[in-house]
Amino acid sequence: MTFGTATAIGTRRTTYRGAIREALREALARDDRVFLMGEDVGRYGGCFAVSQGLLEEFGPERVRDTPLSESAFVGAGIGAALGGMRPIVEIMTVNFSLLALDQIVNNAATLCHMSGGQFPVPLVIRMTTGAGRQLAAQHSHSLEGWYAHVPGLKILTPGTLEDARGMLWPALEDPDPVLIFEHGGLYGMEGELALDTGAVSIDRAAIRRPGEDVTLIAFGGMLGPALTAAERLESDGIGAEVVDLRRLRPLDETTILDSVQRTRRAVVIDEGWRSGGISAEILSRIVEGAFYDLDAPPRRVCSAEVPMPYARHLEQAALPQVEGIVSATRDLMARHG
Amino acid sequence: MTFGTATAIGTRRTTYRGAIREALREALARDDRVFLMGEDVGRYGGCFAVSQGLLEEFGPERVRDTPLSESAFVGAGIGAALGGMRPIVEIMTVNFSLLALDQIVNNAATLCHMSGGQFPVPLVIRMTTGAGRQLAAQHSHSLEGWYAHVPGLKILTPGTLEDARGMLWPALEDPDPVLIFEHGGLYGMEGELALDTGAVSIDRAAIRRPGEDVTLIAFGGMLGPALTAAERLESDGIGAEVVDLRRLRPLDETTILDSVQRTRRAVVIDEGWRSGGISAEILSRIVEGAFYDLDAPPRRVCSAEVPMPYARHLEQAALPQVEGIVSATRDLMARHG
Amino acid sequence: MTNTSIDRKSPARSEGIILLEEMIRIRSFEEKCAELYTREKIRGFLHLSVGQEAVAAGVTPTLDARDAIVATYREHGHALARGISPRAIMAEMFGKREGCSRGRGGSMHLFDAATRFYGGNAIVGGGLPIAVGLALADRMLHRPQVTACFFGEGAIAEGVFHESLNLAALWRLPVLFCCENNLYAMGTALDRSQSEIDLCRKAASFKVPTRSVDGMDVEAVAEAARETVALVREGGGPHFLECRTYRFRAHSMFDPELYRTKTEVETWKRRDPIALQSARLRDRGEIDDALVGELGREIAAEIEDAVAFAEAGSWEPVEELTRFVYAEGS
Amino acid sequence: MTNTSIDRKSPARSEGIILLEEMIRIRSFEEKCAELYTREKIRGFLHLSVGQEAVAAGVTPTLDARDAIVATYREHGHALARGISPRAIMAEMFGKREGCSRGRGGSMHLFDAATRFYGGNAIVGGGLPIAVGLALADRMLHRPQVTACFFGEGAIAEGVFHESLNLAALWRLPVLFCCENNLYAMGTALDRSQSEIDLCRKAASFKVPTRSVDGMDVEAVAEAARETVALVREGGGPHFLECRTYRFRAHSMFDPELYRTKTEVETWKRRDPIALQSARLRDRGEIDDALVGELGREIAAEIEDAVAFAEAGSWEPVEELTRFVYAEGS
Ligand SMILES: Cc1ncc(C[n+]2csc(CCOP(=O)(O)OP(=O)(O)O)c2C)c(N)n1
Ligand SMILES: Cc1ncc(C[n+]2csc(CCOP(=O)(O)OP(=O)(O)O)c2C)c(N)n1
Ligand SMILES: [Mg+2]
Ligand SMILES: [Mg+2]
Repeated sequence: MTFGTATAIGTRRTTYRGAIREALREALARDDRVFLMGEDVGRYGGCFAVSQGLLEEFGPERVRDTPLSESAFVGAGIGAALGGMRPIVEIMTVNFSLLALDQIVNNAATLCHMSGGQFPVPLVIRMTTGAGRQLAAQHSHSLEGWYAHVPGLKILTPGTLEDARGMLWPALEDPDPVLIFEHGGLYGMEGELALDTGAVSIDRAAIRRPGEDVTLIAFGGMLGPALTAAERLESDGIGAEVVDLRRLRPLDETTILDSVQRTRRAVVIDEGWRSGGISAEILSRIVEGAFYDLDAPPRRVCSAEVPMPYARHLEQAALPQVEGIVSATRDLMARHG
Repeated sequence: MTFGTATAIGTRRTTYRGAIREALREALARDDRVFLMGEDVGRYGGCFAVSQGLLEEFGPERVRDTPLSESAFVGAGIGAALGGMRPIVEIMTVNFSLLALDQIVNNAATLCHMSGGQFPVPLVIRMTTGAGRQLAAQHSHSLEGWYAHVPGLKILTPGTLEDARGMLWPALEDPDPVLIFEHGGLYGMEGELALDTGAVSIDRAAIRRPGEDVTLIAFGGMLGPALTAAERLESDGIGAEVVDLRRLRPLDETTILDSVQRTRRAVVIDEGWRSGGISAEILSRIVEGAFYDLDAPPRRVCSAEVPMPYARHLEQAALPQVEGIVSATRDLMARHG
Repeated sequence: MTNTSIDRKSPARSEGIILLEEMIRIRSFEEKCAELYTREKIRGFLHLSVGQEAVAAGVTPTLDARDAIVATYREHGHALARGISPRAIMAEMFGKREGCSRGRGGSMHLFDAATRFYGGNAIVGGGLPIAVGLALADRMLHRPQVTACFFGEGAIAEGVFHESLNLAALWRLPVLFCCENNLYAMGTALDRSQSEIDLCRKAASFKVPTRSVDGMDVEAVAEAARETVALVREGGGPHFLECRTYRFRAHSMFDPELYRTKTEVETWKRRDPIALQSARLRDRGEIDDALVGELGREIAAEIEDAVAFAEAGSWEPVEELTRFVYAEGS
Repeated sequence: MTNTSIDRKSPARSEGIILLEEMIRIRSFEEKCAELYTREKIRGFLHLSVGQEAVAAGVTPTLDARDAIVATYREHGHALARGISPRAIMAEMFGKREGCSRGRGGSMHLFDAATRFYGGNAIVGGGLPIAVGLALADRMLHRPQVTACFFGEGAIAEGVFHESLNLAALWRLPVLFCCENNLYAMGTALDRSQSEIDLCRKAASFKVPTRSVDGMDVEAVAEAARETVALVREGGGPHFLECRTYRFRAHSMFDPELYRTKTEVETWKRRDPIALQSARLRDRGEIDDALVGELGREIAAEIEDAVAFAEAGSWEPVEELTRFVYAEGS
């Protein structure tokens, strides 16, 4: 596998949605074992229009509409993976993945180990995560950090167009179950992508913006707000480095610690709920690995601990905002060392 | 509600299992709205013999065997709670609760909020958690910390006979969904219980052993090992305070911070997996609340990140052990302040 | 209801007219919602039941006040027919504090304790076991109540449908399982989601008595529901009522409708339940243009009132964000 | 197999004898396991299939080597009948590295890639969608293979049973759903877990063809399985085969058996599949005391060999604890 490197052969305009669609199309074209399966991925064109056009291109065997049976079609994905295929299972929204959690946690995550290595499960599950679109308490969870607790799974959280385009292929090449969380608020995000952008490496976190004074750690839907906050902080004379975790399991602790050891201060931004979220794990890793390097206790900016309310002003109040990140960071900078 | 206080009116010998059974019996006798429902709670006598004899005493309407339908009978528990009953739903083992997770997270935890406070769900769900009995990867999870991530739920983890006996009643009086995690390895634990032991308060963590040098934080099945470790450390001249969390959501941060501010050092012991476990949350709370009081970075002693293997030596190697707690604590004490 | 309020169940009006009126109310309310959605007054997901009004309008009035209802995200009609005030519903869609869920639920999560309306559930199939539990509580408390549970045919593919029917049948609980078979689950046609498309056969495999009715004929729906609810209430155990209907509009506001033909939609529109009932009532001489005009004006006024109420409503203070995560005083 | 190895499928022996032999092997193996459990050589949960041997022995040999099997936690018989070596199985139960799952699975999680034995699943119903997926892979890869999925009647209450049957039927996938109806799920009798106790009717509600067979008659099971597997392989879509059987021993080693009477158990024991088949073969003149004695000795030796092998096995080094959490080289 070679990774697309952004050589200067030009760019094109695309969206996060379009980038994922392109990745799906490439995977389907490139490997006969790959197929896409889920509710309304075919005739409807995908709940969020991600897979639009793929049915026409690849036919109903490979772009496979399923009944409303999350447990069975995720389990069937596991079986098909065991049987030599490379299924991409789409779950419309992370909340519905709870109906398939038994299959994901009790089967996909355990089979390789339980069988003494005989039965790895090369399955990719994609799902939409996150809030911000007033979909209320049953369609707005951010559970990617929760899933990251489970050994046997790998968790990817694309927050950029490159990653939306490039993470699918390495996920398919991975012999283990990989869950890709696409943030619902990003599908419309537009930008330029190098013409030859293809697969990316999924091994490491990325420093999306260098800085010397503080490390802002984010991923997925919170990467944007973190970057915006970093810009605002710049005008205060605070140099914020922004680390994009990209993969929540396994975590790239090295990149996190390297950055924090340099900046000596960290703020973790997570759309998940605070208590027991992945933000807590990041804080713990920092404390375990860089306690003596810290000038102040690391901070968390997370969602309020509430099932997401519908009303816009309440939802926005529940979610981490740029202002909150900026003020938490300023506050942290004011702490003595 | 009055709480049983241990006045010196004598004690009796019982087990964790017996104490829970007694609590169930009391609840069924005391409140007509209470009923117990789950797989094999009746004729079989309970998978772990907890409910043995209750069917004979209270009849099949109130000790209700269900088919193997975790999602439906947990959902029915929610409905019955909404309809004015006080259901106690038993899920045999935490792993099977994953089949009902949609009902627990998408319904039980959200209904009160989604309905603007009109429909709180006074439901109690009991389940067995934990490893140590060679039940392998699909029967040995410790997911209580994971559940503690979810707003709308309350999470109890009895680790003593008193709590096994006393937590059920306040859970039933609580207007919100309360999940009680009974550690499978504790059912046989024997001890003395004051004759008049009844309901306990579930509001606060408990200091099970005072100490000045370090705080060991544990709960459920890990309380015993933590206490044993504390005794061993005593002989090294290390005074370990042992905090039993008792309730994982909401967390009693005050008791944790009070203790750590005194001892200036903490070790968290959790049978859950390390990454993203409740142990990470405790560490974060300590760092957020007592960073400047710490003499050294807090430590975690958790389960290895592996679906539980069957072989005894591997399972024991995966689980936190007294030796591991002792050595982590010693190591921590050797760190400079 | 203030000065614009209307005597909705005027005794002078026949049952047939009341059914028509309810359907028009639902239709008008939802058409207004669609308009308010494009004006961004209503946000999130909005699922309209246009074309399916005969189900909510026909079934709901056959229930008593003490009965319970569990519905889906496509539940405006059920909420209205149950008698939740259009004001409270509209305010909810606006996200206002005066909404029936205090603005926390939105279109998919209408709730009302007073009329025992248990939502508004946006997980397909998620409400079914809740209905079973409500009925269980009624049984254990010896209350002669019925729980009506509405769901789409798509939900039948979910395992929880089977678990719920089995549990209800095993314990003979008073649940009316009312399936609104509109032939599609989003873009998935019934025959691509079920190996057996005769849904009554599926229910019958749990020994649950079944009945299938033309869901475009509101009087037929009402009659079937009345008889079925009576059987359930008399201790006949759960019953399954299939209403064969059709959704005229998109699944939600984001649906390009690639999965069905315009012709198919047009064919079904010829069986518009409102048109059918109007024609029948005209044939019977129960209505004339004047009455139809009057109904329309009354309902329009009612809806304008609801919109004005919602507009004038207040925003829940942000400080109250985490209120109701746990019960008050817990 | 070393010097004690036996030609298990000796061509000289009739099919009837081979079926008998397999049942005796399973019975003897499991009786030994029970003994080893009390000696604490085997730990955890141990579920024996004593009484049900005709199912594993009858169905499994009707599959080809290229076919796949998905089973439950009560799967020793299926693993043995599939030809996984008794040594590897016994070593697994001892938790040894030489076990068929390297000691990580134990009794409930026997796996074997060589014979396409996909476990050993301890979540009731958990294996069903996996079987559907294996069959889907076969279909997409144009392999004329069958996946046999074994499960107890208790699993039929789980939603995933319905989802799986529907998916398999909808897509006409080559799955043999083999239900071992032993009348109890732990302590829950079938009629307290299902409103419809005719399980074939339940499967038929998915338009899946069904067949029910006396699960105590190994030749009847074998014949039914052979015919059904052929139909599945020929593209007839999924089939449901109910084997009516009974578990003679407790659910697991911790079961006080409060839920059934001794008389009921004794009545069923009169239909012991091993006794039935022995009697039949004697009637047919295919076996005599000498041959029965020979079979017994051969199998006893084989099992002793397996136990010795397991005893002599090694422990996976503790350093390898986290091996296989992810695939090697991933
Ligand atoms: C468990 C679950 N899976 C998927 C969805 C997304 N979804 C919302 S509505 C719907 C279609 C449901 O169809 P049906 O039950 O027939 O009801 P209808 O929309 O036709 O009224 C889907 C797939 C969901 N809300 N819940
Ligand atoms: C999802 C789930 N719920 C509960 C259990 C506990 N349990 C193990 S076996 C069993 C009974 C299963 O009965 P059946 O399917 O008839 O199989 P049998 O044991 O009779 O072979 C139960 C309840 C489980 N393993 N998985
Ligand atoms: Mg529909
Ligand atoms: Mg059984």
